[in-house]
Amino acid sequence: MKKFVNEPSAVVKEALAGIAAAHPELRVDLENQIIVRSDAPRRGKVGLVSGGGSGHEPLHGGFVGLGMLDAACPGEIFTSPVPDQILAATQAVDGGAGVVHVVKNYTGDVMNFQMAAELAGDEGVEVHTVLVDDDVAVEDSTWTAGRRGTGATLIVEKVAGALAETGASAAAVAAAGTRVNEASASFAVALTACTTPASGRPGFDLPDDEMEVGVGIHGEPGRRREKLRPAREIAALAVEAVLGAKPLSAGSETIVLLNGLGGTPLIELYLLYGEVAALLDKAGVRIARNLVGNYVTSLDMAGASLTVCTVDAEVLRLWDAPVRTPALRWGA
Amino acid sequence: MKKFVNEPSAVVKEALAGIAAAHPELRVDLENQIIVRSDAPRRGKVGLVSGGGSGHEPLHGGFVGLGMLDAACPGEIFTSPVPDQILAATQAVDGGAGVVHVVKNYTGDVMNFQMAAELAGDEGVEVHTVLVDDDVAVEDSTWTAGRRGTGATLIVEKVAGALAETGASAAAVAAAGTRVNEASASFAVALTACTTPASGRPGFDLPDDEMEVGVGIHGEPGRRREKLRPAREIAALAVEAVLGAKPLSAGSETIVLLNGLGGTPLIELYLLYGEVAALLDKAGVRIARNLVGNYVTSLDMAGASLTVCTVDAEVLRLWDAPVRTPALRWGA
Amino acid sequence: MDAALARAWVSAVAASVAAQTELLTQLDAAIGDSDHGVNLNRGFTAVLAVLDGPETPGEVFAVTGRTLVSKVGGASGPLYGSLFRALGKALGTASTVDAPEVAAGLRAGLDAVRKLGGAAPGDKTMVDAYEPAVVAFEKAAADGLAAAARAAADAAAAGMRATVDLRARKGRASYLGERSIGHQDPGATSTWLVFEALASVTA
Amino acid sequence: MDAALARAWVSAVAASVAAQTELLTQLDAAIGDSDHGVNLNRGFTAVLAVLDGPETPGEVFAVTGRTLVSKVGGASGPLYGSLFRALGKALGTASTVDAPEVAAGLRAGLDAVRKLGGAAPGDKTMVDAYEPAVVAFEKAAADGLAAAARAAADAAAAGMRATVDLRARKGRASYLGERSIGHQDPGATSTWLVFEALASVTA
Ligand SMILES: Nc1ncnc2c1ncn2[C@@H]1O[C@H](COP(=O)(O)OP(=O)(O)O)[C@@H](O)[C@H]1O
Ligand SMILES: Nc1ncnc2c1ncn2[C@@H]1O[C@H](COP(=O)(O)OP(=O)(O)O)[C@@H](O)[C@H]1O
Ligand SMILES: [Mg+2]
Ligand SMILES: [Mg+2]
Ligand SMILES: [Mg+2]
Ligand SMILES: [Mg+2]
Repeated sequence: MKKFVNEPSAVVKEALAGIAAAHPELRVDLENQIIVRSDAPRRGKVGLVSGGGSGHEPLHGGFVGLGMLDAACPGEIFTSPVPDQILAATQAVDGGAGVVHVVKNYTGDVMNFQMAAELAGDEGVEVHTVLVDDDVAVEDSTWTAGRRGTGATLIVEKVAGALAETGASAAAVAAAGTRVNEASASFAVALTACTTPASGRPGFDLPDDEMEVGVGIHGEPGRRREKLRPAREIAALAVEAVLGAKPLSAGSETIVLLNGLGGTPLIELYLLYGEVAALLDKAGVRIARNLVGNYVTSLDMAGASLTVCTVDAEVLRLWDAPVRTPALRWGA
Repeated sequence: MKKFVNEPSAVVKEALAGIAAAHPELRVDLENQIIVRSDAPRRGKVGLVSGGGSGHEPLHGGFVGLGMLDAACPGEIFTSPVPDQILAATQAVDGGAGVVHVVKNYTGDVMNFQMAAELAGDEGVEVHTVLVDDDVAVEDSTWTAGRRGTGATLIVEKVAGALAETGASAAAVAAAGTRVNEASASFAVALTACTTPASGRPGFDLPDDEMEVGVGIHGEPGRRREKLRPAREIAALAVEAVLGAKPLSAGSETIVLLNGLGGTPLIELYLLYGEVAALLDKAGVRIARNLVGNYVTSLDMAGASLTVCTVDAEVLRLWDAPVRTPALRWGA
Repeated sequence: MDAALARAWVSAVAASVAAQTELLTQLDAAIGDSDHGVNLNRGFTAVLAVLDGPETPGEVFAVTGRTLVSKVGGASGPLYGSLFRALGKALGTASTVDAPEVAAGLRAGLDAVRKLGGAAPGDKTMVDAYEPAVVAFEKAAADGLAAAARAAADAAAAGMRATVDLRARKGRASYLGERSIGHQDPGATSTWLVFEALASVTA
Repeated sequence: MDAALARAWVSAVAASVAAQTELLTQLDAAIGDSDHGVNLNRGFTAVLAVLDGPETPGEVFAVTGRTLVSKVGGASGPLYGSLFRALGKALGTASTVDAPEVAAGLRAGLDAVRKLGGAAPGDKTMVDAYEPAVVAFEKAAADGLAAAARAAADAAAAGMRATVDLRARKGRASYLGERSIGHQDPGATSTWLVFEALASVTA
């Protein structure tokens, strides 16, 4: 295993220490394993909390700050955080106006956040939950645990965070997040497996001329394996999957996230984005805003995901609102 | 080769098309293969141009914008741009106050920029050059082509760009860049080789339990090969190399860049930064500002570089000045 | 079963999980995210540190459950946590409990797991090992703890093996669709370890 | 040598570089950045497109040099570009040139390369193949173009092979220090291809 780590079991704690050193503008609680905006809690402002397994950086810790999350609670690698941690984050950001949890739809995340919400309720904190399930590679049927939460999480957190900043109610913030999720679809392709520090070897073997199609962000194999194809065909495959699952009316305005899974260099992501943008244009989809980079990752996996989120003027305004976090920053 | 590409020879052109699609706020000239600030040239403002081989993204194209570069000219992968390209960029940003070239110290870059500067001179454009050679893994002796330009390039471009924004003269902008370079030292370690699209396979074979120490950003092997070590020992090795080459007086203020080489996920970079920050603290070095992420990369190489730049109040002020580019953005 | 035996069981589970961390992790790598072994090992290691306090079997399991909930995370943390909490709660404050009482406690654990996770037998989860184990334990409870535990462990093993041919409908493995077939479920495997540990400390 | 022969030479270099792109790239992978073959191939492919215009040997080489400068980049672009530009300039506007004149042109090319790159023989660069080739060409020039070209190609081959044992002092390979020893220099190898092409078209 070729990684900058010490003991595999200490990776998350030690990375948090690094985040604390790198971002004195944030409050990192190493005991509770949470990252909190330094001005939290703010009286009357809804607190926005997210979290999930580590290994997806900059998600979520890199999105803590003005205009986005108030706190993040990173679990162990690919393991949802525990209720205590989520509760600590929830209490740290509760300014009396309630707290909104942004939860990616995984069995573990859902259960642990649910338990934390109950504990917080017992302490008198009103918790609303936004469930993110944008990954259209997974059918939403009784045959599955439902669609996974992936790239759209970033857009949900940005938009909900901007709305929370305006003093909106917890119900309104949660509703906005849910609307963004419903308007989003994502699809990912992996060229390599990732290696968790604990296991020390790639999660699956993939021949040199094959790719996994329809992967999530936890190193699991995808829906199917295919021969590796040129970027333009991979782009077509992702665009078709996304538009097929959530058809857009011509002229729809969208935010497009072309996201790297951690091991893919930026030059490839830009190349792929060029193909995606051309295809969306041909399909009559307008890209109002875009983001290209490694934002919702899966450790060192080489791969990329496409997220398309249909937006209205209001969502666009919230997207454009100032944000000042380690990984996303504009207008502030 | 597992990459999002079409034809290997078209990678740079197609990635540029993607950059053009992703960043309508920039002017991308696909013919000349240059990326230019949309408001360039600005009358009376020094134009700041950099470039070099591609494969180091976001360097340099990701640093074009307010407060940083006026133009970037990306060459083919790991191949310095040609004089025509550099000349086109130079002319595109010449507002009559002269143009400053930021050149990383590689034989090819130096020669091509030199030729372009002569051509620009013939056209009446006054060109100053800042040569960046911060990589202390290479001895600066008659036995080498001199130290390589690596991570410090980002700091040089940020500081020189901020100064150019104030209306300073070309000589002053170049002098500031040169001062930053002289105050900087970098050192890098690679855990894997990178694969260029043209060659299609890793530049060197590295056993699973070994690392290359003292690598550059062009996929070449390092100064020596060693057994893989825990992050804390790798951090110590880099800190010692950097402080050994450019000793700092206790209490020196610095900007520290902990940079990934493209294939290393953020969680590892943060972990490594935690170790580096602790070691620098022990050495009495003050980290006034820091940056952790993949900024000066070597395609998909797993690895990291440490850059330490000693700063005074003036440089710090220029570092903090507003910047609005695809990859670096604050205060604007 | 007294508090000492309850502690011995939980300690044996911890030892077994520690020894099989790699196996559980590799099973999870095939159809999940490579963390099941590490998750449970982290949890049961933490449990070992708090086992000295409780003085009844019920309290041993309640503390075990609470600790798992707050140390494991993922899907297995809440599920195993709830299982042990429900078991502990069902056993109340008695200082010793007999096999039929343990059977009722295990059944309460099953209800808790099914309620929380929503998985039915056949969904390729820990329920596929746990449910037959409980049924077997109940059937053999009249023959005493050792016999019931042995029967439960064997039933868990059979249920675990049967997960190989199932297509997952719950948890991460469900994302793989048909591709989940042919792999043994990691959670069913750890459940078998739980019952093997019980059989070994009661034998 | 007339314009047709000059074109034939440059075309033969282009064909040879195209055929050996992979070899040059792999040599560059060992001690450089894996682009030498692709660089030269891109450059000479572009040269092929502009070879029809020029009507004297001098102009053929001048156009070749200019095209290499504006299409290759890297270290080899300016170096080979300057070499051919200097050669072209030395040959002036004559419609045919004899072997001693070509020798003088090649010498001018050497001076240009050494001036621009600052490399001396022994630094493990293209100079290590080019310099002995020029010297051999000069010596054999009196025997005519074919003999001189053959001698130059053989000398270039020997110089190229001798780079294996050298430690690089110029270019990227110098970053490797001692580790550059044991590898053949890619630029010296492409220089040998240049002279082999000349030998083949004049044979
Ligand atoms: N809804 C569920 N009900 C019961 N068991 C489940 C459910 N979802 C997952 N599991 C069990 O949890 C195991 C995985 O646990 P673990 O790997 O620790 O958590 P995660 O899936 O969050 O990474 C699966 O093998 C399965 O047996
Ligand atoms: N200073 C120099 N003088 C002469 N030749 C040089 C010099 N530097 C490099 N070279 C030659 O250039 C070759 C590398 O060319 P190439 O790979 O195309 O460019 P780059 O090194 O910029 O990637 C080397 O093998 C060497 O022969
Ligand atoms: Mg998990
Ligand atoms: Mg090169
Ligand atoms: Mg798991
Ligand atoms: Mg090269």
